[in-house]
Amino acid sequence: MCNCGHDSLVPQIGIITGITQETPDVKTFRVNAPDGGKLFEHMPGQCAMVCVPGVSEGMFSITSSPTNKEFQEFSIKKCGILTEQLHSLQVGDEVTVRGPYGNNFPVETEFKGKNLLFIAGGIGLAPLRSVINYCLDNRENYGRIDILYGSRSADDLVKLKEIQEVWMKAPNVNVYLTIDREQEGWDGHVGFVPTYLKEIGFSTDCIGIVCGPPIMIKFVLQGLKEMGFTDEQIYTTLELRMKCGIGKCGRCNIGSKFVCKDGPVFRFDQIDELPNEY
Amino acid sequence: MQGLIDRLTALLSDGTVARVIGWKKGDMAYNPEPHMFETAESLKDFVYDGFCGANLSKMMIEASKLEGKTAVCLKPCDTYSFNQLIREHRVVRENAYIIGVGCRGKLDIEKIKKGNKGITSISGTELDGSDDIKIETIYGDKNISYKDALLDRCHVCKGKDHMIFDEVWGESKDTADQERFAEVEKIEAMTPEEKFAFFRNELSKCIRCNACRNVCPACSCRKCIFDNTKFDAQQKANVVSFEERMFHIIRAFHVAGRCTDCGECSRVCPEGIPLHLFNRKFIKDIDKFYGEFQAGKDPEAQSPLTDFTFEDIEPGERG
Amino acid sequence: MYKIAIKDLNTLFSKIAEEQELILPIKKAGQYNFGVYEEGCDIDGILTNKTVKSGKDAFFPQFETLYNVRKKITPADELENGEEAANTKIRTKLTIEAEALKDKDFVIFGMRACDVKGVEVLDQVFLTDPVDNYYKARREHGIIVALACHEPEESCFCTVFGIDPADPSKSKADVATWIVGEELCWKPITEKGEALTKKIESLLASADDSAVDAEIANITSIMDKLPNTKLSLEGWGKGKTDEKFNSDVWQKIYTPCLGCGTCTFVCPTCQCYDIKDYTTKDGIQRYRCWDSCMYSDFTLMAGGQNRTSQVQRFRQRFMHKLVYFPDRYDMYSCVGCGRCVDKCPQSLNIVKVIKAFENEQKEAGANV
Amino acid sequence: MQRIGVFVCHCGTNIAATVDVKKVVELVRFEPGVVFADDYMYMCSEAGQEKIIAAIKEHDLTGLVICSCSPRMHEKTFRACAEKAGLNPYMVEVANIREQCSWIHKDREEATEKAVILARAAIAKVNLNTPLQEGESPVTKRALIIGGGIAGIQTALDIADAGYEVDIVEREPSIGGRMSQFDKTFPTLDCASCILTPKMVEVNQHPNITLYTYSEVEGVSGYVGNFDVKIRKKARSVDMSACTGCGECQAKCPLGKMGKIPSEFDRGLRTRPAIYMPFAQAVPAVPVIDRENCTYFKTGKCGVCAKICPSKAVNYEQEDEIVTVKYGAIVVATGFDIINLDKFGEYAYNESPDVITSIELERLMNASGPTGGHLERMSDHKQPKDIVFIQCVGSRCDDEKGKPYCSKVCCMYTAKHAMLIKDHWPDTNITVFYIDVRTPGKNFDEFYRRAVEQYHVNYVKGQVGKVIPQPDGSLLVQGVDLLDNKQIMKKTDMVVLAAAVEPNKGVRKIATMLTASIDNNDFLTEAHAKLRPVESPTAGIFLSGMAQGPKDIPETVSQAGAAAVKVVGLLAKDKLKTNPCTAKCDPMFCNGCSTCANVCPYGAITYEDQQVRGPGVNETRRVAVVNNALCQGCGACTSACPSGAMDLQGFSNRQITTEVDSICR
Repeated sequence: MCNCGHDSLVPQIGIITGITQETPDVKTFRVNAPDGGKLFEHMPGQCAMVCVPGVSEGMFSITSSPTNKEFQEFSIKKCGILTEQLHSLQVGDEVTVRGPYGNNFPVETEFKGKNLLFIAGGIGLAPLRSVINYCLDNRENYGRIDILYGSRSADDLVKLKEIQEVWMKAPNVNVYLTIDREQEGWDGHVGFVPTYLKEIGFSTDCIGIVCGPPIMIKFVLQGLKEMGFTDEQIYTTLELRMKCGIGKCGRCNIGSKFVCKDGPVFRFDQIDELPNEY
Repeated sequence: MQGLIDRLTALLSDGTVARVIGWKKGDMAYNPEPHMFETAESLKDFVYDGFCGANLSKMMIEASKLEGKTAVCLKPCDTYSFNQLIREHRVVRENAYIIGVGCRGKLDIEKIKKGNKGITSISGTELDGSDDIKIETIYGDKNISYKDALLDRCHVCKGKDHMIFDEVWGESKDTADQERFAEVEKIEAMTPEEKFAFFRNELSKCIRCNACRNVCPACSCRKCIFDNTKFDAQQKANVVSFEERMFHIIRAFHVAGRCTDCGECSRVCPEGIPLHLFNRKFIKDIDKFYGEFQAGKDPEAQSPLTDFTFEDIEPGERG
Repeated sequence: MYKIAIKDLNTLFSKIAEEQELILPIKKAGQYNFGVYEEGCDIDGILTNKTVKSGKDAFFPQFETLYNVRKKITPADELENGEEAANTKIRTKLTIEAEALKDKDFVIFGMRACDVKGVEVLDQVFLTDPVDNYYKARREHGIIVALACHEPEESCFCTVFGIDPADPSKSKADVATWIVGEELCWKPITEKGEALTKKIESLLASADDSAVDAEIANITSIMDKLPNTKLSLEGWGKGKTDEKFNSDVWQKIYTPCLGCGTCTFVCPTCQCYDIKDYTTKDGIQRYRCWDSCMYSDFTLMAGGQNRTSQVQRFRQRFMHKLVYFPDRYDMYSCVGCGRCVDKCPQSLNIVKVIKAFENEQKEAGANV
Repeated sequence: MQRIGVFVCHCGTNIAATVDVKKVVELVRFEPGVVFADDYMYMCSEAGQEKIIAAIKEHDLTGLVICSCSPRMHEKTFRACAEKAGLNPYMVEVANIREQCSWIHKDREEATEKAVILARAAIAKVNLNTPLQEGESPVTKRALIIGGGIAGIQTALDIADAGYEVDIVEREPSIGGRMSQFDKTFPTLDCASCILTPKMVEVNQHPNITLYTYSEVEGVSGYVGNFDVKIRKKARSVDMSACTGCGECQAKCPLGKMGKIPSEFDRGLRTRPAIYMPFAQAVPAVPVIDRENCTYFKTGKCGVCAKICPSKAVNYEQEDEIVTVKYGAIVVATGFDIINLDKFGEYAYNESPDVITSIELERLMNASGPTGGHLERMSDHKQPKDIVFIQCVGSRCDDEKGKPYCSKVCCMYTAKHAMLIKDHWPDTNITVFYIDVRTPGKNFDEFYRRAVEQYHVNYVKGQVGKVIPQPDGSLLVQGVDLLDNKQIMKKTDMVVLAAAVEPNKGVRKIATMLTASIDNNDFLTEAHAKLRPVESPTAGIFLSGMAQGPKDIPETVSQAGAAAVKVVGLLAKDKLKTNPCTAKCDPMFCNGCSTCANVCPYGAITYEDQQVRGPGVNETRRVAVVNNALCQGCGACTSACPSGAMDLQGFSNRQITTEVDSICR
């Protein structure tokens, strides 16, 4: 499951080789093994524990696609002690990383040959970006790709450059961007993601993949169901407090499932079976 | 006890109170649990006997936020804690209906269990019970005197009077038959090395379960600094043995001048650490340096450590 | 089957301790707890008294270092060729030194059948993929000498979970022992047990297997008389999540819970842990320590989720023991040792929880 | 993480001689957050500051650590310097490697190591610093002077002359204080009332000054620039506007003739009526009725004064009046009294009327005094031929009955008394027993020498052990002459005691209301003994005169002027910058227990019900609120708060523990 040597709890050293300021509070960190190359191989949707020694450790989804053979990326929003420390790091600084952990989006099974609809809000794009880029790099395996992405403001859209220069130009891909409130210099759509979703009115011949703040997920899910989507057609990725990442420390369980080990990717019909405690 | 249940039932029925905090019959002879009764019918499980040692005043922090009055059964020593909580604005007096329940000292099950395994029943522990209690075990029966099975804290009883109450039920008895500070003096008389060895031996048993803190009515912080990620004090285990001692010492400092000496910390410690000794040492010193002071005796009284007065000596002055 | 006079136990213990670490119940400041045997430690009464904590520490210690991170700060001008100094003048280089795994045998004496079952529960968690090597190393090097119960207490209810306190040879122990009169009967069960027995054979006398039969029969009959051994687990176990999770019984019974960790820390099967950093003079020590699902900060995230109320945390613990764990590993993670029954500051415990649900069912049945 | 610049100062050789400055620079360079480190000969100099500013700009610094002298010296300098470069001034920390390091260490290696440790602690702290903003509060342009003696009078006049309104609150019926009781003043021997009375009149007539005599301060709230003061104007029973000060009432008061009420002003050496002015030149020249003694108030009978008052000014119905006034600054000039001599039975003060205090002697020698200025013994009204002065009665006293300090004025006034007596009655034999004669002051020693050399006053170095009244009416003084090492037994006619001065008894209550600190002797404490001698540590409270410590008239007057300048400096501002290093409550963790409010010496903490929102919390609850203008940043609340909800901005718990951690590392 994980290719760590001594024990799954002992990390590797990762060196930060690039930092991009995405939005005022989101930075994307490029991480390499100290001697170059990637730390490990992963699948879209998987996570890793990133740690600033002496501060703390946190589970972050790997934003880069496995098809990227050079490095891994993590898009991280500043919201606590650890993320603040991460944001103060500079290129050349070292962190520790262990993983990859958890399951992945079924890109090689259920998704194959299907149309895909990605719906993301704010930093929720981070886990989906890995899937989107994976699908774009294996374009022939998937049908139509629709991406609906929204944020509080234009400044809070993560990876905007990549969206505009790569995703929008890719064949058979439609990108819909929206921001919550009117803003000078923004001539795109304005409105919340769930509302925009209904306005566009996607057909149900696809798989929905949703990630964003809990409140957005709730209303997107409602919207999709109204449109005729079934639970089996919708995927999301969950986040709970994690310490070990390997289903042992006892924190991130929902019923008998561990989000770190059995998740983080769940189909909504699986979530329905779990006790309501997330 | 039936009289008390009848009275509580009446209070609930006539709407004086919306609920009752008391003790619920356990599944064994000696394990009643603190409980919030919300219906008159549920009071059939109410119990009040020698094993109702728990200090219920802390439960009033949450209960006094609820709609309507809450009747709470407090023993004389519990009322000190309640007063202290009033002083710290942690309970609302108006939302409490205090039944000062009588007390003839509470029993230490650990003492009873010593040499009495497989207990199936214990009788004679009620307030109006006998001087001897009868213990039946699967290995045989035995009588021991009520007095010999008292919790240590009852031997230094603060007195039979309730400091605050709306009504009193039952007779109380001052069970003090030992010098309050005798234990502390014994430790004071030790050499520094002996003291260190004594506390190291005791505190090395600590499993950091936090029962002492969580049961303590003075430890009523919404978020204890030991649980707060804002500070680096947060520890669940002792990285170095220094810390296991620091937890209890820091806690003693935090409750200094506020601890009423209710003894719950020592009663609940699963490892039997005499934690009250720290607090009692503080109390003794406060008495000595600032004059006799009993926290919780009077919620209006000035407290020696947490009230600024202009008579306070400025640092660097003689005195 | 072997035997040794109880009065000679100290000789036996020091003989064992000569060759390997020996962990056994020790009386310290009035309490019985497992600890390392050393000359002169107080072993009075250890055969018949229940330890406060189970012996799980021997395999899963309350505190253990996982690894150390060393920081080396290198000035920019000393960086090797090609290394990027970025816009700072200095760079911090990290190295990780994993803590060595246990590599020496040790003996743990005096675990009861329930404690041994507890280790079996831990095995499910730590020895399944991905294996916890720290635990595994201790497990491989640990030799369990189990002791049959002699005076079961009223809080005991291990038989409810199919454990036989009278006959530890049925457990996963390496050696089973019994108190028979003034003697301790000793029976190796596994190869590890045989090897240990060989080392101490000179101190043992041989005995007949039937020597312990009467003791087993006696204990079994005592167990029958204990109040909690009749407990029914009906309605618990695999697949009962929905039914139990949504019950309103939790709300009715949780109130006295202090949210302390006593029950979890004395429990032989509780295995939740925290991973934390400790900054030392020359680096950062990463350690793991026991944690408790009863604590308010256990699952707390920056956003406030989840299990924010004590009733949710209370439910989690018992659901985990009696439903989630069976769901995942096909066995209960309660072994009926009764420690939580003895130690809960508020006299709340798993027995009362099971009984409360039983009563609820009875009342519901009566109302239908 | 911050980008920190560390600047290590040589301070000439002050630091560099003991600390290896270059080594400190090399070692701190690798501390977390440090991106630049340098040293310089004088960091506080123009050139040093330029260096700092340049580095801030070049290296994009977000925090500074200056390793130099005490922050008391130059923290302000370096903060201003940072501000010049666009950095928030509170991102600067000073590591004191001079007073706390180079000056107290001899070993170079040890000192260097300690300097590095101190720097590390400061670096660790700066890493957690956040920019702080100073707030603003308005200033009420009116000052209050508590006490109407020479100190209060002078302060009031100076402030009023600068154009600001001033109120004086005086407890007695008239202003004037102790000085008005004196006869002559040293070292010039001019008449006290001749120089004081004009000032009193000036105060009374000054358009910017309001007098509240026979009044007391009852309560103070607010903070610097914005005090609210409650003043109780005690009922005089005489209408101030109607009274002409004719004095008829005093003359006719039946109690005046009965001689039962001792005059406070004359220290009990004569009596006064129940309706009275303390002395002839009283300001205001309006009598008061002493209701405790007045027959009308005691029995409802008499009423003579009201009947004879030509202007119908007597009003028995008058009631105490309480006014509340806003002030920007308050000056405490409550003055002094002499100690009670009950504990000094050996001097027979309570036994013999001929043993008197110096202040009583002043009254006896004063032309308007009880004897019309004729020096006589109170026992037999005979003029004393032999007088013994005893110095240091209760001053410089090691035991509990006296005071540890020197009263400062006694040596001089005793010399004055001796010379005045000799001037009038040259054949009077005068002996002065002293411990030391202390005469530091302009023309002081010359003054004292005149007493010895010209007037032949007999100065005996030694203490008096006992004064024994003799049957013949004389006094036997038993003393010791330390220089000749012999016992002295001496008969004398009069003994004058130089009793120790002590702060006025009322000052404790006043200090409590003002949250101004007082020392063990009840003298008000200065913000800094040397550099801020006329300010209290409590902002907006100033000190004038004897309330701060023993001093003579010229010193009192100069201090009064200094206090006035400080007040004017404050009142001249339209807005005050408030110290941003104040306590702050995190409502998420606040228990609402009031412990912080109970320990706050400044009354800066109140409680209110607040909507608290946070992870898992959304409720209205009681939380502490800090008034930033009142908070002095003392930190008492932060250490008392059990849950760590109270934090001092700029000195947060985390910052302090981090500093400690880095020192212990």
